[in-house]
Amino acid sequence: MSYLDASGMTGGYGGADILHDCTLKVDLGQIAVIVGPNGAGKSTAMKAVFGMLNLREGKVLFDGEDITALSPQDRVRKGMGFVPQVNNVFPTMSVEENLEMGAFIREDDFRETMEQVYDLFPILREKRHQNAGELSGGQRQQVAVGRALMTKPKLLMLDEPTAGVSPIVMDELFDRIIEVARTGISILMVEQNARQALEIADIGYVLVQGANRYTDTGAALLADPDVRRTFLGG
Amino acid sequence: EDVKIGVSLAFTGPLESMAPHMAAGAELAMKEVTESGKLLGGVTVVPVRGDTTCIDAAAATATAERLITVEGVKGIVGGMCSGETGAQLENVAMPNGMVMISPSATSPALTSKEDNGLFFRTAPSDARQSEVMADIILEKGISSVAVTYTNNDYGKGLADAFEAAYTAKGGKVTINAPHEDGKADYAAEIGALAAAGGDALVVAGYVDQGGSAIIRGALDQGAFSTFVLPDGMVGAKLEENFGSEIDGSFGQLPDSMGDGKAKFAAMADGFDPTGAYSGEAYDAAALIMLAMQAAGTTDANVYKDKVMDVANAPGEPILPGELGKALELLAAGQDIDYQGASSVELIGPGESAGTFREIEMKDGKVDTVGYR
Amino acid sequence: MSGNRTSASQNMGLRYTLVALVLPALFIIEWINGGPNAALGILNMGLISAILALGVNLQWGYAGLFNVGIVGFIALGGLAPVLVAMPPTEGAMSAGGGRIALALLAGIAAIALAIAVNRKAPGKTRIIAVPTVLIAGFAIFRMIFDPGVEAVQAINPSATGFLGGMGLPTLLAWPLGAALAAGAAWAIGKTALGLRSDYLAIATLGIGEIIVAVLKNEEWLSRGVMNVNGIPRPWPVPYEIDIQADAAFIERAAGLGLDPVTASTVLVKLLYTGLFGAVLLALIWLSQRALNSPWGRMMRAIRDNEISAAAMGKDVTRRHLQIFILGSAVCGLAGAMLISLDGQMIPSGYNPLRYTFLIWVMVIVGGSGNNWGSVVGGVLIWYLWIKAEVWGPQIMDLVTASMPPGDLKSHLLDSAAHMRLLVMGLVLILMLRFSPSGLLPER
Amino acid sequence: MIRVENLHKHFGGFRAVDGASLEIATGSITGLIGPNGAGKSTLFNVIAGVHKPTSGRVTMDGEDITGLPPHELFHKGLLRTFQIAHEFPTMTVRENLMMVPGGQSGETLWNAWFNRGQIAREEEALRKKADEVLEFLTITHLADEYAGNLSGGQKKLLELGRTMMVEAKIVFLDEVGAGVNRTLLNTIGDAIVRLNKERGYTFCVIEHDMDFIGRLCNPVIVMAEGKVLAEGSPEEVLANEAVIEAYLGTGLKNKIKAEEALESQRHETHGAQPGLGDEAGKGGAA
Amino acid sequence: MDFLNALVALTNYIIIPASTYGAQLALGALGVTLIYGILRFSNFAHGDTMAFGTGLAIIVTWGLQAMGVSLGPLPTAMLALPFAIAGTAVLVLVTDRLVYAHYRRVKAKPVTLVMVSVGVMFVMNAVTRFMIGVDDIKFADGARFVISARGFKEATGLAEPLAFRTTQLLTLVTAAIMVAALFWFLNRTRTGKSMRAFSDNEDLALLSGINPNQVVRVTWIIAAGLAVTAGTLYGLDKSFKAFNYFHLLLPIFAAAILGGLGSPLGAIAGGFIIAFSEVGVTYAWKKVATYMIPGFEAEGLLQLLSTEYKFAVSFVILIAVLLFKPTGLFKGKAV
Ligand SMILES: Nc1ncnc2c1ncn2[C@@H]1O[C@H](COP(=O)(O)OP(=O)(O)OP(=O)(O)O)[C@@H](O)[C@H]1O
Ligand SMILES: Nc1ncnc2c1ncn2[C@@H]1O[C@H](COP(=O)(O)OP(=O)(O)OP(=O)(O)O)[C@@H](O)[C@H]1O
Ligand SMILES: CC(C)C[C@H](N)C(=O)O
Ligand SMILES: [Mg+2]
Ligand SMILES: [Mg+2]
Repeated sequence: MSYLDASGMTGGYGGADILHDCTLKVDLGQIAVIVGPNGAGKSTAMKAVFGMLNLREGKVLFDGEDITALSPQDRVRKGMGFVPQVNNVFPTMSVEENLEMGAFIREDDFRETMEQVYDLFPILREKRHQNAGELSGGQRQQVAVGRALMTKPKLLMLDEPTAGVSPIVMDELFDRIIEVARTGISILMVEQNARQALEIADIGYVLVQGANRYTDTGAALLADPDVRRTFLGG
Repeated sequence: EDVKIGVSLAFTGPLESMAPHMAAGAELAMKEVTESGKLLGGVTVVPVRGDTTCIDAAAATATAERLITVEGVKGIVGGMCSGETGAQLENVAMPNGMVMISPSATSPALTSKEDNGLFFRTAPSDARQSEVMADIILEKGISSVAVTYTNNDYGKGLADAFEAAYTAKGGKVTINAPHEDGKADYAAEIGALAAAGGDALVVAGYVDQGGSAIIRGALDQGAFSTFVLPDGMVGAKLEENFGSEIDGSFGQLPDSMGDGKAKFAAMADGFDPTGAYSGEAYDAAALIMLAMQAAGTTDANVYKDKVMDVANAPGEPILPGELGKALELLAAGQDIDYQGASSVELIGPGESAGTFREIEMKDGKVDTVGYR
Repeated sequence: MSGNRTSASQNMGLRYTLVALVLPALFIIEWINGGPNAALGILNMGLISAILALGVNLQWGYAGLFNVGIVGFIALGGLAPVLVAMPPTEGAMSAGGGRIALALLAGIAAIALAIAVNRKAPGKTRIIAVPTVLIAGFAIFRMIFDPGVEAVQAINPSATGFLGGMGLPTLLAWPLGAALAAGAAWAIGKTALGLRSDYLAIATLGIGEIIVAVLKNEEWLSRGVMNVNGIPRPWPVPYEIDIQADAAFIERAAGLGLDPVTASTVLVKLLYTGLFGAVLLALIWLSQRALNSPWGRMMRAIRDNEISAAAMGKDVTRRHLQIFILGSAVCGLAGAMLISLDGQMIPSGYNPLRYTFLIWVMVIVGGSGNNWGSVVGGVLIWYLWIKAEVWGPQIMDLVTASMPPGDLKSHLLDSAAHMRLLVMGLVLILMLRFSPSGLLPER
Repeated sequence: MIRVENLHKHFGGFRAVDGASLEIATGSITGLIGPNGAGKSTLFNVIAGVHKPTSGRVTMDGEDITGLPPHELFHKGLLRTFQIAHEFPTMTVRENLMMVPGGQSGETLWNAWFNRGQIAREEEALRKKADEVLEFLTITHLADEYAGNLSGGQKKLLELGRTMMVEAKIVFLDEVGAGVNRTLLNTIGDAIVRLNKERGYTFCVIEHDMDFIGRLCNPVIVMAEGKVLAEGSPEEVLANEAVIEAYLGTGLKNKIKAEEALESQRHETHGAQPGLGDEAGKGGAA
Repeated sequence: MDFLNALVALTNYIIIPASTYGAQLALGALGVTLIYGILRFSNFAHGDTMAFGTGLAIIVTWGLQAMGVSLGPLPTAMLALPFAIAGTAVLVLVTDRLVYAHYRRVKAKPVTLVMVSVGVMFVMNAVTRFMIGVDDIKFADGARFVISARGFKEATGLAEPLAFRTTQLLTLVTAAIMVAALFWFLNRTRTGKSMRAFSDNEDLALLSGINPNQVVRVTWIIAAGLAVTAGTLYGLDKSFKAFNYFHLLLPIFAAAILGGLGSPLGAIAGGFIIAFSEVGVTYAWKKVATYMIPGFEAEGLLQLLSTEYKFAVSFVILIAVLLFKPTGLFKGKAV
């Protein structure tokens, strides 16, 4: 059984279903990437995995345990971390406080992790006392990822972490994600910079209209001309 | 058979603490009459309370409307504040031909209001109190005072009339400034009053409202030590709040000599008979029922003409607790002169002529000096 | 998605049907239990409340302006019947009226001058020049103004003591009430509309308080706390006692099997109902048309996202001002209507709880953004406000009925009057609980 | 068309834009790139009237437009999209589009009350136009959905769609591509080219996707720390050492990608015109 | 000498009363601003929460007095305070559970919550009156004065009196302590920071493992503490009257807004500005001027504006400030 095993997820925001029998699995230390057109339900699927959506059907297993009924904050305590696509910083708190909040559930000394985040995103060190709401779009994105890393999660879920970040930062981010995965952390992320993402992905999911369309290794998906043309921009 | 009488007072709102004692007074009279079993051959008088809020004319109107059309009351004790009383009178009582006797609306403006002979009050107009107050102050040899009044028609009417009377008689008013009741803080008012100065401070307000707060501040900050206290300020609260701190302060209130007050006080059960206008409310209710008896009907359009008759001489004087006797006399066709708790004497368009009790604070108690 | 929308619209249909059934039913029950007078009395105030709610909805529901100074506009509207319909106070105009007018002109001139100086004067001199102009202007204003006021207030203070009105028909006061409120809204809007949400709210709250304070303390204008009584009724409403004395009327009433008192009081109320109903219908028609047009769409866009609306070429400031003026004018109109129903103007009665927050409750309970919602909220909440007065003590009686007599029981019975607020509060909470976006939500 | 002279925008002590001068030529598709926090969005906001500049001047066709409010700029033909989508959440997608055109006669109250006939005619035309735009963006099925319920990328499309509702002279696009599916982004790129060629729109585009920039833009302006760092054709700029260091990075993946893109652009300009209704355009909806 | 007299008059009639009033407003505004900042609505029931808590404090005080417990020169009510806070905290927590929690769940608009709080206000209003009635209640005991007017005159020989009440001193000291404690709590402690995080972005707070229920609970408890303390101090200094607490609400809101909603520092600044403007602008300068300028005999009162308009003054200042700083002095929030 996979480390994260969300299977048969069906549900939506109260109206018609957005997700239809959607399944996502990640193994320990794996990187899983979800791609798909806008509005396919990628973010919705992520929220569903994180318990921010009421599922009509399907269940979520994490480390072998059924967590379908747990609240998001309980899932955090179980070792899941999530960076949402939008509204992913605390705007009137300083960068440093944002990171501290990421470490909210940690009882140990998190200063070292914070240093690591600052090393990863040097601009954040510079702006550590500025409110996150006053940052540029890309800087915020860095804060958001940094916050999630602070949790030291066992499963890190990222909804379009590279949207709006400059190429140099994006490269580093991808490198870092590989590094993180190597330490045994599972990664589940949604990406529109799909080609780079699939390059580093162990497994890729193509979601269309709330359902799994293709599932394969990242390399295989990249090699599939159909997938390339319709979902990866040729 | 039941006869309902409305008790239309401000149970909620800024005067909510005065209303219960007034209502209790009115209901005491009704209970007395019912128990005597002599009104119109033994009807039961049932009080129906209505809330006028004191400040919301529309709500007061709706209340009066309900009392008359839904409850079917045959007379109303009320309203409480002058403004709201005018609204009930004009919009409901007059069109429906209902008698209203207010125990406490004292605005001089109500004197000249057209009322079809339906409106009476057992409290005197403020026009007279101001004269009396000016006299008392001058007799004490105080020739310069500061005045603060509660900013409503009662306070302003009283303060303005007082200023006119006092100045005409040779006194000097250093400042005549309002205070709003129920406000959070009176530091600004006290500062202004203190700066203006004067030998005494006239507080034309309410004792359980801003009036007390002003005295408290003025006293603590050493701005004034003598206070002149008109009707709204004289109540149990005054002794409770200040005790001997304001010894030497003095004032007056519509009230009468005689046993009425004492008898009323003795009858009171579960409320404060010295509460402002409590006795007046008893009298208002009594007058309605006595007039009914005199007219032999509960039809307001008929008994309205009897109110003045039962209230004034000639006839047998009636005190609180003697309503049974009065009903008997009336039934026998005899005249009565209702005195009640507040020495009722209705003049002109049906308002109390007003005797005033002069008081002084001595050893922390309200002490009666005399009547005028 | 589509399934979602149809079920929502079915839901709406149901809500409308329910409301359309319940409101008349309440009216009929009231009529049966309390007679026509009580029912019509509540209805008339309900109609005025509906108009007020409509005005607030215009500002909040359409444009997201959080105006909590409603009481001020209602009060200003209420001043109109005094100015229009009261007879002029004899001698007041010659005694001090001229001076007062002159003083007001001088005041306006001073403000205009200050604004001009502020625009023209170079940098630093401005800091000195503007306050100088203002202070000097204020001093001159007071010098002309005070004697005039004193002279006016000296005229028979217990009965008049103010300028009086123009002795014109009361109906003319309605548009004037709207105009007064609109004028004030213009001035306020020009300064304060840059503020957002709760900041605008408190600013308008303050302005409302200031307007009421002026009406309460400027006796030459409104008799202040001394109140203005006997404001004539609007055409065609007669006085009950007059028609009760009219033989022809008594006869016709008798023909209908009614006694003259009931007939006259009901007739008067019905006439008011007709007047208020006509105004309400006209306003509803205008509001609905406006809302369902590109204008309404633009307003909603502005409400949703000002920055984006501005980037899409909409002049947010001007539109805000426009709707602020319109909504306030509606409140002013209702204020004037209210005073012509009451027949008197009691400035100290304008307290924010009753004239601002209760109106807001009407709008929100009705469903903000929906004109019909406002009407329903207005009528219903007014009904509850009045009924809570009766229900409160009744409930208390019920509660205490089974209690043994004693201190607690008598204490509770004595406090029965406060059940009014308790009931009102509970009803409000319950209604919002089951319908958080109002009885008739926007969509 | 747009000329920015020595523009400064300071937040407190922080100089977000620090003396930038640049020019956007009429008819061009100018790219604006630079590291996060370089001041690109701030520059846009100042030009578009959202922020008042601390100092400096902005002119449009020689006319001084410094500090004009956004709604006036709109009527001068200057449109912009937001980096973080600013939709009208309680209005449907179609309404979001229909509200855009200025000077609708139904926007005055008088007409709204008493001139329904004319309004109905105008609305009909607007509706048609809105539906065309929706179709073009491949989100026709969302026409009646509330804009607040759209997915992140869909909101971006709507942002772009609004600029297509009117005849704009110059359109500022702040990262239209972020979060948009690459296939669809290609379509958007084609649309931009087409609007530029056929309707004569001038574009200024902020984007971090070098693929996109390389394919579309000429010239490209690079900002860093509030100033203009470099300017020139994509080839020049992408080869610039300073730009590589500050922005592209030595990961080289991007550089390679950019070169590939340049290659393909060269092909395309010789080859067929990208069209609206072609294969790629439909891809996004799948 | 005259200069001293002028100074004493100013202190006695402006500085001391306005600071006390300012501190009372500030404490009230802190509660309002906290709830606004974290739960994101303007809580109209705050005034009545203050009234309820004070009522409770009074009842406990009576009990303590009956048992013969006293605090010496300090009012017994200070001992009753913890009990009253606990009781009020229970009340507001129950209210939250029964009422507000639902609206948070359905993500109701802030204005709906405001209206709900109006409903709660009505209910609490009645509950308070059931509990303690409508009367004016004086419950201050202990020493009345730190410096009494007469004592001061005798001691200094000055013509002007100066009074400083125990309750005033108590108000100022307690306010200072509470404010400092709140600052420390919000900016330094984990729970405090998690509350700010929650106020910033509720969803993200969940994703950081912050327990929303705990944040809400703590917020209400602190708000109850502030409300009861403010209400009791106010009641000690003036007197208790249920009705007055609604009116206290308006200046409290004005203070919170003036300082910037959600900003504790702003609430404090706002409270003092409102208090000083009310008292200062309407002060009659006659006395002070007579002392300061020898030989000067004032005709009028030298009053800038009469006290009728004191409320207007503070609002004009409020609006003027907002025109330059649209979200208050300390950059408040806006929902
Ligand atoms: N309101 C503000 N207050 C203070 N600093 C601000 C404010 N807005 C932006 N900044 C700062 O200005 C700088 C430029 O921000 P801007 O949004 O213009 O960057 P950008 O070039 O658009 O970056 P990105 O590519 O990440 O969107 C950033 O460092 C940011 O922190
Ligand atoms: N809060 C919501 N309420 C109702 N519908 C929603 C809501 N959020 C999203 N949707 C709808 O659900 C569908 C899937 O949205 P989702 O955000 O999951 O897409 P996505 O795959 O993440 O797209 P993108 O790449 O654009 O972010 C869309 O059609 C959208 O309109
Ligand atoms: C209850 C009373 C004190 C009312 C007051 N006499 C008035 O006329 O308003
Ligand atoms: Mg998404
Ligand atoms: Mg940007």
